[in-house]
Amino acid sequence: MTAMPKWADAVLVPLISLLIAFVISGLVILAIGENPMEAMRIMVSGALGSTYGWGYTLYYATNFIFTGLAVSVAFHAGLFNIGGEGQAGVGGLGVALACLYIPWPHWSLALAAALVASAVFGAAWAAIPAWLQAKRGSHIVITTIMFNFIASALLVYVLVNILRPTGSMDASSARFAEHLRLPRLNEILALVGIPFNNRNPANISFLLGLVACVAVWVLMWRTRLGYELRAFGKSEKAAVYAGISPVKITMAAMLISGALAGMMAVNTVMGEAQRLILNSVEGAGFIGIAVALMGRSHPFGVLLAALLFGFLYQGGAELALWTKIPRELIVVIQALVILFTGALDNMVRRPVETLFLMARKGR
Amino acid sequence: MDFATLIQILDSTVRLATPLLFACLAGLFSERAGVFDIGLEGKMLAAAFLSGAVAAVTGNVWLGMFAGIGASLLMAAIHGLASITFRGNQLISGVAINFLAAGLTVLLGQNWFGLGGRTPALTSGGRFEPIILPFAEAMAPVPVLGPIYSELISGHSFPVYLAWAMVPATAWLLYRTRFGLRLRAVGENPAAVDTAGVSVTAIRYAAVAICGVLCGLAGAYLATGLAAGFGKDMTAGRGFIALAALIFAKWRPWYALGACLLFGFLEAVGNRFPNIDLGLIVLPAQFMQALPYILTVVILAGFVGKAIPPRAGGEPYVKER
Amino acid sequence: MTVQANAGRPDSAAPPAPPAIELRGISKAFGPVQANKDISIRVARGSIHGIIGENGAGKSTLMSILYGFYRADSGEILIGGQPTAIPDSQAAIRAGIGMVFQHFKLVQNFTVLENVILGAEGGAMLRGAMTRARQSLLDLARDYELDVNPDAVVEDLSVGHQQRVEILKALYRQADILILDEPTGVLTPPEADQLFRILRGLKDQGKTVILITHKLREIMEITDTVSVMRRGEMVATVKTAETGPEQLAELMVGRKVLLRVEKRPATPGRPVLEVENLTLRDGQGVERLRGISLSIRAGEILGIAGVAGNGQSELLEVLGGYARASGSVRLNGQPLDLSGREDAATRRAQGIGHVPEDRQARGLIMDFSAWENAAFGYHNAPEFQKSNILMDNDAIRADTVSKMERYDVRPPIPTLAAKNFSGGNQQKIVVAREMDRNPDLLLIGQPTRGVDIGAIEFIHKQIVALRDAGKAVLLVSVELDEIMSLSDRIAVMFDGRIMGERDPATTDERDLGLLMAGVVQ
Amino acid sequence: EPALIFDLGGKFDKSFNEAAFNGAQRWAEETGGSYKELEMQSEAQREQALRRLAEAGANPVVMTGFAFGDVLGQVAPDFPDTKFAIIDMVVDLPNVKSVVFTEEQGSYLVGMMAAMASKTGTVGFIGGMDIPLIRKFACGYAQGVKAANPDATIVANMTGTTPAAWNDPVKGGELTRAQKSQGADVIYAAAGGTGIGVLQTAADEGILSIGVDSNQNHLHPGKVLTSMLKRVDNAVYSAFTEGTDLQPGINVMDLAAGGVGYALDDNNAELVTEEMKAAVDAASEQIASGALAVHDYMTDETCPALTF
Ligand SMILES: Nc1ncnc2c1ncn2[C@@H]1O[C@H](COP(=O)(O)OP(=O)(O)OP(=O)(O)O)[C@@H](O)[C@H]1O
Ligand SMILES: Nc1ncnc2c1ncn2[C@@H]1O[C@H](COP(=O)(O)OP(=O)(O)OP(=O)(O)O)[C@@H](O)[C@H]1O
Ligand SMILES: [Mg+2]
Ligand SMILES: [Mg+2]
Repeated sequence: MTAMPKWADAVLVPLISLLIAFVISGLVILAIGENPMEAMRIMVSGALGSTYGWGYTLYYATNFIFTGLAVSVAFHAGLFNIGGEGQAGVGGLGVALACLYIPWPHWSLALAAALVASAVFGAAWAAIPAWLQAKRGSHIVITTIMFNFIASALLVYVLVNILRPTGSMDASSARFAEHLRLPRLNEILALVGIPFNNRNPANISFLLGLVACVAVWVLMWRTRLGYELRAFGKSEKAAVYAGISPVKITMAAMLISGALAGMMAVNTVMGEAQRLILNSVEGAGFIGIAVALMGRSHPFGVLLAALLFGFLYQGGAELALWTKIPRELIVVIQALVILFTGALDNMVRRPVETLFLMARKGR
Repeated sequence: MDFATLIQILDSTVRLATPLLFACLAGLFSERAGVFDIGLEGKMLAAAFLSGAVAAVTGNVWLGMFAGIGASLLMAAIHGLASITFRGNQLISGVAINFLAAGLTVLLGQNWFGLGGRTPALTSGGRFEPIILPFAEAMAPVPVLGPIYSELISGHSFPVYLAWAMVPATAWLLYRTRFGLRLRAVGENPAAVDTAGVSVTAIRYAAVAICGVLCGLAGAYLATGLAAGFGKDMTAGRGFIALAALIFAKWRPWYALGACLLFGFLEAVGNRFPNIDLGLIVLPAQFMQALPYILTVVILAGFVGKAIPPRAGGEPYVKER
Repeated sequence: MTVQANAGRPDSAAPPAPPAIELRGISKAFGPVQANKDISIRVARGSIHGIIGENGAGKSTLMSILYGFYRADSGEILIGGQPTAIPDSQAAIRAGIGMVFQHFKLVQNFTVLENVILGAEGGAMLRGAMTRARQSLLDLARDYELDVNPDAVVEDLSVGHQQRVEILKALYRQADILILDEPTGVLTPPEADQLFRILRGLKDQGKTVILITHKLREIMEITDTVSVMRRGEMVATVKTAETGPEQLAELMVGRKVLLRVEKRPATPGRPVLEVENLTLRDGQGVERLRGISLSIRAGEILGIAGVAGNGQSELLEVLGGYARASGSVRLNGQPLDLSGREDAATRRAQGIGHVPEDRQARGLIMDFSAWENAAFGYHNAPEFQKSNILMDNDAIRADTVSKMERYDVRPPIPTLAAKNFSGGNQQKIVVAREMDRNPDLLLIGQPTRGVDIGAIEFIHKQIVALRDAGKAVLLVSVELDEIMSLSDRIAVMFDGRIMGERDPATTDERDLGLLMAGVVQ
Repeated sequence: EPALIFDLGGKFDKSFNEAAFNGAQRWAEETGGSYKELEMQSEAQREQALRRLAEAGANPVVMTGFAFGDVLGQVAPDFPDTKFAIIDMVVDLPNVKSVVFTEEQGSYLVGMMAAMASKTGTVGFIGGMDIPLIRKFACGYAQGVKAANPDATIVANMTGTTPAAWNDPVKGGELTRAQKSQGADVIYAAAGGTGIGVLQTAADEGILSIGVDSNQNHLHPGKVLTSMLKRVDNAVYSAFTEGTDLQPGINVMDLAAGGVGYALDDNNAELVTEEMKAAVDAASEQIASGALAVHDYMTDETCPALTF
């Protein structure tokens, strides 16, 4: 018998951990001489107080949904993919190539092509570390870190020497054709009569992110591949006994993971910037780790965690805008959230467990 | 490549390898005791910041160094708490520490100095000065040996010599002392140590603390030896390279020296030859800059033999479920 | 069974000294599991005291408390009449207690010497300790017939030798009281005899020995007193001379137990499995199987006897489809590909069912629910698919409910995680899964390891029923009793070879024991 | 109320953004006025920042860095009544003032000085990332070097490929040593925070360095040969001063307009010889008058004096 009901483990413990992280963040704000309550107010109103704020929150959340799902899928297979950053970067290259070199008549076709291209590029970037892990036992944590560095070298080279329009100062590709602009969230919501601010980058990719959540859920819990992936992640020995090939699963998990990370680029490259810029991923690959951890690697949890981090990002931006608090405060809050919900969760779980045990005995 | 160039590249190698070596040995202690640590980067960064800050304020590099070690120890304590006491996921804890250091250093730095996270530039007393070994001047004209002694061996700052000394010291501690025996045992089979009447927790904390001290030295050397002050994100991924070196070194001290020197050497060569003209094609600078990472992958691909991590590594020691 | 005449001196002459150990009211809970309940026991100085009980009865827990590995929730420990606090193993060692655990606590890549001195280095430097330890190992070896090479690396030693290292560790720490937790499970009968000689020698030197075992024969052979545990409680302590195996078995289980399997004589048909010259090298290039040849016919159980680690596991792995080997294997006359191209899934499709030796590490995913486990390995089966992509979870659940009923899995809740079932019921889930598909050949390793008597009876009946349905069964077990009572033919493995085949009707444990030790007659 | 948006490097980068900040500060001190300022957290915020400031009524909105160009092109038409000024980029819109600097000219001057100050005949250049802007600096510098000493050798390095390349003083120092070992005794750094390490190490190693954007001579008095001044501070100052009357169009801040130049102050007075000063001032006049054309890398993406 487990000591604690499932809901307590899935909801109560993360919530308490989150609370602790926020309280400590508050202390940090206090320590640098600012007012935590005021800071919180600015963050909440800036990120959630208007459809404009929501737009940005959802835009960032979209990135984190994809990278969070990417990390989750690999996690389920027992693999720690730290390479989301590089995979998303290379995925962006895929988007740019798909949008720049083929004269699509309509954005929907371009979107389909960009999705495929970003997924393929992202997966390809994950493929080598995956293969090395599967075949040569090279530690995937290290190889994916290395591939992040290699990806950024590749991107600088490609952007500066190949994609950059001649005469342009900016190390970025040309702008995509105007008719390839993805529909913004406000345009979509207008179809169903919901007014939404039109000056934010939230776009159709957010809906794709939701679709990706459902797709990953189906994959993990309704398909054979997902079943094998989870079994492999829980016990490699048992998986082999059951006829599940470690090489196949490692490759499949990492390719899916890389593809998901790559697809993040559709949001940033096609949805927002409409061109490929240097460093378009901006750490979202790493945030994906935190998102996956907080979301307990479940797509629904990932969605919630991505929204939380989207809120942190947008709220933090507003904070930097209206106060003297540097933007790095957000990094600190992220760190604390990861620490308390991910690494120190037993610190909360144990007392909660004891409480439940006592309650049960008391009955 | 002429001899003088070689000496200069090697000289640069030694400097670039030093922070890696500290961090790599730090990781060695921690991981040999069964606590994986991808937070080397964060600990170094925290140490670099506080050592830079304290050295700037006091003008005393030693105070700076100790402050740096203190900062790194604090991060190590968090890692220990998470991965030893609360049996959390060691990788996650490491990730958190990296973020925490990246954020806190700038936040506090901006709060204290208002220079956007940078600490004020250090003046002479706040920095480690080169140490000229005896007879370095006199030896210089001697062919071959002269430059090797006077340029390559002499003229580094204190932490460099300390780092080199740490290698035999680590090997000695690990293989010749009671503590080392217990530490290695704890990373292989903590239950064996426990049933032998030795506290697994104490040994692991000790290892994590040593890791903290060494990362502290790595960071302090960056900010007060190689550079003259702390700059935002100045570790620039060196903690991860040290981790790769550790795996490459198969968790052994002398190999660690070799691995760190190799990485230092690759970087030094990349600095010296920003792009290499192969006649037909010119390898672009970006390729040369990515070369250390590419080589790491190649090395990890197992062309130098498979690295077997300490058997109990990454797993919290759980007696009672 | 042989009792060497008067190897142990009778204690009757001993004066009424305080007992070496006395435990009073020890209780211990692991979360919701009450492993020990208010246990009291006295162990006389200079005696060999046996402890028996079913799996999970709490034997190891009790001894681990005595050794300071766990802390009791309540209760008192007296050593030599003195109340003694044992908060950790260091305290136990100081009190003169040594323990050889069921699962050895050795550092595999350390040398024997390093393992022996670990925790008892006697100084900050190793050099001096090494020299001293080397000398005292020599002395101990002489005194107790405990030979091992001090410089050998532990992972290269046989299990028997590893056990000696464990005993040496305790003796090096000058233990007066030695606890051995199921020491003979991994030994050949000759090795076990050797161990018993060592134990008697220790007793002669005035040391106290506590011996945990499942084997009633050993209790009768060597102990002076025996305590019986059941479900965390101490149910009886009796003088060995005043009891017998039947009474002990009844005390252990709480009812009368039939220690034999009922079965009709076999009627073997066509050959189902034909193995010729099977050879396997492991990662280090060591030959684990050295030219195995055997065959099994339909309606026949072939038992493989042998001490663990002599190639039985590898044999099962090759036949189960997850280890490569060379040689030839034919199933129903069709050759199998052993090159690694065919995997465990292929084998299942070919009609081989496989109950693995280690159900927790291989046979089940402990975090998966029972229904997910009930399809494990057969998750590709057409009846479990809704479409090309989607699995039919409802169908699997329905199938699981039916299996749980037929195989008496308790509790019959398909959504319960495997880890929340007791060991016996976990095994039933695996057995149900593998047998329910009516495989032509069933590979079954250690079918009743860690399983309570009731479940043992049930599983044995199922195996015999499968045989009677005309299927071939390859049974691997380290329990000779099980091999003897189930098999129609017995093959003995030693060091990767088949040492010989025997007819259970005409062989005995001594004969098999010699083969298991590699002695060819 | 005017507003200033800094590029991702942050306002305390000791060079480009800090120069902008200084300009704004000077305006604030002189006029007693106040202004809004903003540091960005992410790429997506560029547009957000612009819109927020425009919506909040800031006018003019000044931004530093070419990376704003694309976004400004999108945002400016939405706020026809707000004036924008962008530095380092041309955005051709009726309410936008584009301020561009002829970095190649300033770099040319310091290149000449480098060549003249060099005893070894080898000078160095250290850039942050290999992006076009940095090549523009390097190319102008190389031309100046060759003009003063046709036989001079130029050693050029880029720091890295990740954003860390702008913040790696350790690597900057190591590159400096590597260049010194190749004979360079004057090194020009155009690498943001990495440049701090270049200047520091050059001072430690007893060679000369050249600062960039702001006047960095004071960082190591007597050891920084000069600084290539890019008067971003002036651009910001004048934009703020013009206020809502900001004149749209392209404003080329070239040598003639005092937009670029080299720094001469007490800190480096002893390093700059009369002869050097004379030569550089002469070149300066020629450039200003158009008699001497310094090739701009961006016009055809080639450089007559240096290959990348
Ligand atoms: N750097 C060293 N300094 C001193 N002795 C060493 C060193 N490296 C190895 N040795 C010696 O060689 C022996 C084997 O060392 P090795 O490094 O191969 O150990 P290992 O494979 O890491 O295993 P373990 O974990 O048991 O140390 C050690 O017991 C030690 O005596
Ligand atoms: N470390 C632990 N954490 C949680 N529960 C445990 C632990 N060790 C044992 N238990 C539980 O305590 C009970 C008693 O276990 P114990 O190992 O003492 O049994 P045993 O009599 O030694 O059995 P066996 O014959 O299988 O060795 C079992 O239910 C077991 O699952
Ligand atoms: Mg030197
Ligand atoms: Mg036991």
